[in-house]
Amino acid sequence: MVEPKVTPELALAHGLNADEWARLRDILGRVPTYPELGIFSVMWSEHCSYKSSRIHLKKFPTSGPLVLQGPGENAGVVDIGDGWAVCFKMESHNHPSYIEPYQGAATGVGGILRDVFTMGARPVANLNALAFGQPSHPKTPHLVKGVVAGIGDYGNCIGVPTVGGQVCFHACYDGNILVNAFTLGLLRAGKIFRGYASGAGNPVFYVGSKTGRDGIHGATMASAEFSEETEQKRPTVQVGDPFTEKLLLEACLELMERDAIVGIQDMGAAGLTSSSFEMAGRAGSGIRMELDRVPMRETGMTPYEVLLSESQERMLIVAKSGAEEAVKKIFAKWGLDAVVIGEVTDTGRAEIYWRGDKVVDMPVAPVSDQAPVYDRPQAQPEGLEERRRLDLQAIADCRDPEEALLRLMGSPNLCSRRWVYTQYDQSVRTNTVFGPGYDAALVRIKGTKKAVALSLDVNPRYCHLDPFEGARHAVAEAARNVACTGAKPLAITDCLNFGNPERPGVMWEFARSVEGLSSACRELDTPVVSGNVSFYNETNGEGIFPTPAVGMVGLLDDVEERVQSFFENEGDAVVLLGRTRGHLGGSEYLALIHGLESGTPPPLDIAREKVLIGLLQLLARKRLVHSMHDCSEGGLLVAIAECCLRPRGGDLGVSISLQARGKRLDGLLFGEDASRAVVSCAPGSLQKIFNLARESGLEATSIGAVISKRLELLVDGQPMASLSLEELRTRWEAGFPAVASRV
Amino acid sequence: MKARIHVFLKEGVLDPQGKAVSSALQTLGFGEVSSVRQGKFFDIETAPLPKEEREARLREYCKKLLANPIIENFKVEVVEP
Amino acid sequence: MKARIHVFLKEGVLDPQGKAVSSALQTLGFGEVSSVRQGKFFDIETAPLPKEEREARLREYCKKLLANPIIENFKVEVVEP
Amino acid sequence: MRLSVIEFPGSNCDHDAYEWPLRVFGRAPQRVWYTDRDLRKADLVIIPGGFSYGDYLRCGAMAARSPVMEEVVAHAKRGGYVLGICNGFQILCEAGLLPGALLRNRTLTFLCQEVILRCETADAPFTASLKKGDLLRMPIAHGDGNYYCDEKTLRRLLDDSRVAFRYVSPDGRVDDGWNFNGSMDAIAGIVSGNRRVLGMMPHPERASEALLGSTDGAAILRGAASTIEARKKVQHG
Ligand SMILES: Nc1ncnc2c1ncn2[C@@H]1O[C@H](COP(=O)(O)OP(=O)(O)O)[C@@H](O)[C@H]1O
Ligand SMILES: [Mg+2]
Repeated sequence: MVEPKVTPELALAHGLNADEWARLRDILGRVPTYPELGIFSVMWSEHCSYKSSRIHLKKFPTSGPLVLQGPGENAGVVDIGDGWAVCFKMESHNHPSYIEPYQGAATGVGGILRDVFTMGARPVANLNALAFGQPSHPKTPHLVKGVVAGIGDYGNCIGVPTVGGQVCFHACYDGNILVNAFTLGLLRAGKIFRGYASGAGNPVFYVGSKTGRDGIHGATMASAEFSEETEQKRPTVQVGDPFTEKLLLEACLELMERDAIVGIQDMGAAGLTSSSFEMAGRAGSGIRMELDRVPMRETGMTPYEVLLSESQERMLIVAKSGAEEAVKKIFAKWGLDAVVIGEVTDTGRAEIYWRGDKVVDMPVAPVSDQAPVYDRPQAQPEGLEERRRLDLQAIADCRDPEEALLRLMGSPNLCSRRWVYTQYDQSVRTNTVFGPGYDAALVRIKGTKKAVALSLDVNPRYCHLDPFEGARHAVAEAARNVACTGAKPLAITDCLNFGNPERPGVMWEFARSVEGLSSACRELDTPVVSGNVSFYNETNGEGIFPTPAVGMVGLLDDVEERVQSFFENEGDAVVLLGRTRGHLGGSEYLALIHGLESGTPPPLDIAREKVLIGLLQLLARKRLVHSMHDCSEGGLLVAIAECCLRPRGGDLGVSISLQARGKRLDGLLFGEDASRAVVSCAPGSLQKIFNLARESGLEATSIGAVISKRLELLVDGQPMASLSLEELRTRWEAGFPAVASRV
Repeated sequence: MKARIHVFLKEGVLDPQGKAVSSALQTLGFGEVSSVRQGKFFDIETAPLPKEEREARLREYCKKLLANPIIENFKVEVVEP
Repeated sequence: MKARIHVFLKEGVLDPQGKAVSSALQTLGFGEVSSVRQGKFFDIETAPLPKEEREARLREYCKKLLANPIIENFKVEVVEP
Repeated sequence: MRLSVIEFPGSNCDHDAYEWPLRVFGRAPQRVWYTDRDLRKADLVIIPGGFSYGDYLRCGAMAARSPVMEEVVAHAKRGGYVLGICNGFQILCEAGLLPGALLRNRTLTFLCQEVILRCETADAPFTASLKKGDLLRMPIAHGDGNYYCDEKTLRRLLDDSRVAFRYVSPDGRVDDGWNFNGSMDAIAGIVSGNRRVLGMMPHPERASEALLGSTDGAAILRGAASTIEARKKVQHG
């Protein structure tokens, strides 16, 4: 194929603006070749260069005594003691999943797994945060089914359990669903592998699947020059091959046991280009590659295509010279290609050849260092003040708490996620102590007494009403969920899903969210060790709610101190920790029952949150409680109902008695005041718990007892609800299938 | 009407199954095999339809359900009216 | 040689996928659909083979790997020598 | 007793199967790679779960035709003991060591959840430590566990009481609502004619530790061990 002539117009079609075009010509001192243009366009794309977000992300607290690797590498690494460390990251695959839900979600999981095992970690747990449009939207069921099946089939095949996550539904995602995949891996604290291409003369290996025309940059393909060839050469949707990924995983981990690797990185977005440039960039070295040595799946591929292909299940390895045979031998055992396609140089340049001709000759550093950085204009979105106003006088108080509870429990955002997670292998590798359904997942670390706790959280409505507070809530809820198992929150990863950053309103929301995450993480001592930004989640001017998903990782030193989320014994006392003010702004109750998404999110006092989190850990350590469950979306009564519905059957009832003290009933029962948890304990432990709470300065109220068959509620002595557990469970279980199986 | 519909991956789209099958055949001693692509087919029986509508209807089935236009093509054929 | 092999479930072996497809088509408004059976097909390319051996070899592929005789039958055809 | 765990490309419960005997009675199995033809004098061969060859084509089809399986078949024909779990069960059926086939779950989705098994015969090495009617809790995790065989085969399985486990309700009844994958006659596991080969879809190796919620799976390994040890004593006088 004749390559198109490189012109400013073609650069524009590649998404490079006039300044960027000028800048790259300065760097080269000439007009780029077509492959060079491709390289600049992907390396300077929002996705690879973080040009709109970089100056904001600098605000994150990223260090701490336990942080072994912060942002900047393929994933973050945190020390958990006993010589072990955990490596984790979350990444979005939103756009591909909207176009092809099954393959989009599957390849999203594949990508995050590679980010983690490329660091030398054995992936041991997957989670995912999903956001779909309204259940009634014609596309929603198809997208839900495809995404869940895609996530499941990929993780199940690889043999990594999926142990938790989050699903929410909202109209703002009708045209832009969110698929955020999280992976946690386990590695020896002293054996972290990084993406460094150092040591002139060291061989550069291409390993894994062959390269096809998968997912090559849409914009470039649109450019006129392709004409008749375009049809058959159109970029093809990436198809995941989890079997090959499993072989790649085992081969890489086996090779890492030897002393053969200098640096290693997966070929993710922008494939061979980003992996080679980033690896050389980090090491401050150069790289020489012969593209025609790359194993190819299709005929007639061009250097441009080979450089930009996003074919899955591929890695780039810089080996120690002399180790070539070891590398080839191991990959041969696993039936995978392992080909030397070049070597590290000390020129600081990328020199790339195709059939003997030099098709790329450019300095490496500037492509990353001098990548454009934008401080995009920000402005408070119009309508914000408006929607933050909430006049409760105009809203009648709840008259039928029973019906309201049943509606909430059966609603798409609060109903059981069982339909989702039964499609995920939750127990392979025999480490899953708490799987999906618990406040946080708990994964034990074999050979130690330890376990790690994991939770993904964000409440998009809170973020819509107040991006700063909403982001803080996301961190707080994730930390609270983790602490409810008894674990200590250690660090987070994030996935920042936003609209078009070129709109000041979106940029304002983004900046506020980053500040919110930063402040909460600082106050809770949970640094940000990795993350991902996804902009342009927008269709015809309609952006999504700001959705900064938070993945919190915590540590439980002794797994025998774990606490689960559900009532355990009839006769146990039920205690509410924290203060109930009855805050209704931004609540699930207002949205579902009154169709109102207004007001401000509940006030969040992180100092109090920190006290609660500490108390929860203390109660676990002293073995004073039988269950702990955090109180969040849906409020107190929903949290209590959730405690009754035990994942392994044998549901238990509860009899609750509350004092309204003049509060509205809906606020009391369904308000979402922050920093609260519902715990159950033997009556004999009550006094100890009250004492500990008082010492830490937190309210603890005895609100009832665990009984056998029903949920009974008294408010100021008046019966307000009496529900059979069967009815409660039926409504709660029916919610999700009703959404997913609609045709 | 009796009809058969073939649904297969577009050219260039990775076919992990086909790949695995072809290497399995080779290791089983069939060295002559050079490539395998795997597809699905559906044998469908329906109430009689007017001649001119038949193929159009079958294509409808594919567009609405049987084929994923992003990665798959399809071919419909009426086997017996 | 280019060949196509169809592998399909035997009569009487229940076909969950086919059943699901046919009820899905009906709920999509294609009431005329009475039954669907789903099968697999393989498009295989090989080095040239002597005429008399071709079909036998394809049947070998099926017996050795492509079909499970307990639940499946197969049909082989040479598309182009 | 000597144990070997077979590893295929794509096996992913091999690790769990390997640790299982270690956890249950501190005995480490041998690992046998699929191209190997040496079972290391195993008395009991465990074929673990997972996605051998990605479950492409048919679950277990390609693994069943790999070199090591010829040895496993020979081992079984010699009266050796074999346990196939999940994908291992599918492989044993594809290899012809057990009758029938495992079709797509009737839900057409992967299913991972705890199930309740009822022991249908105590007259087999793997169920020797159980009583007929005993209930066991352990997880399933498969997309193709829907057991199928023709009428004749089913009758033979029933007549020779070769059904080892059925999916039942918590109170021990065969009940369609608890037969999640839709298996014929709620069959979860069967044994060979000589009763020394067991294939089952549920995962006993994931249910042998209180921390993980159930220890019921250990009984299956213990049963096999005691039978095998007893038999060896007899042989070596
Ligand atoms: N996409 C998913 N994959 C796996 N588990 C999920 C998913 N979504 C939700 N869950 C599980 O369902 C339970 C309820 O989720 P959520 O309401 O977000 O809990 P919480 O409010 O305590 O954070 C949690 O245990 C969570 O791990
Ligand atoms: Mg949540």
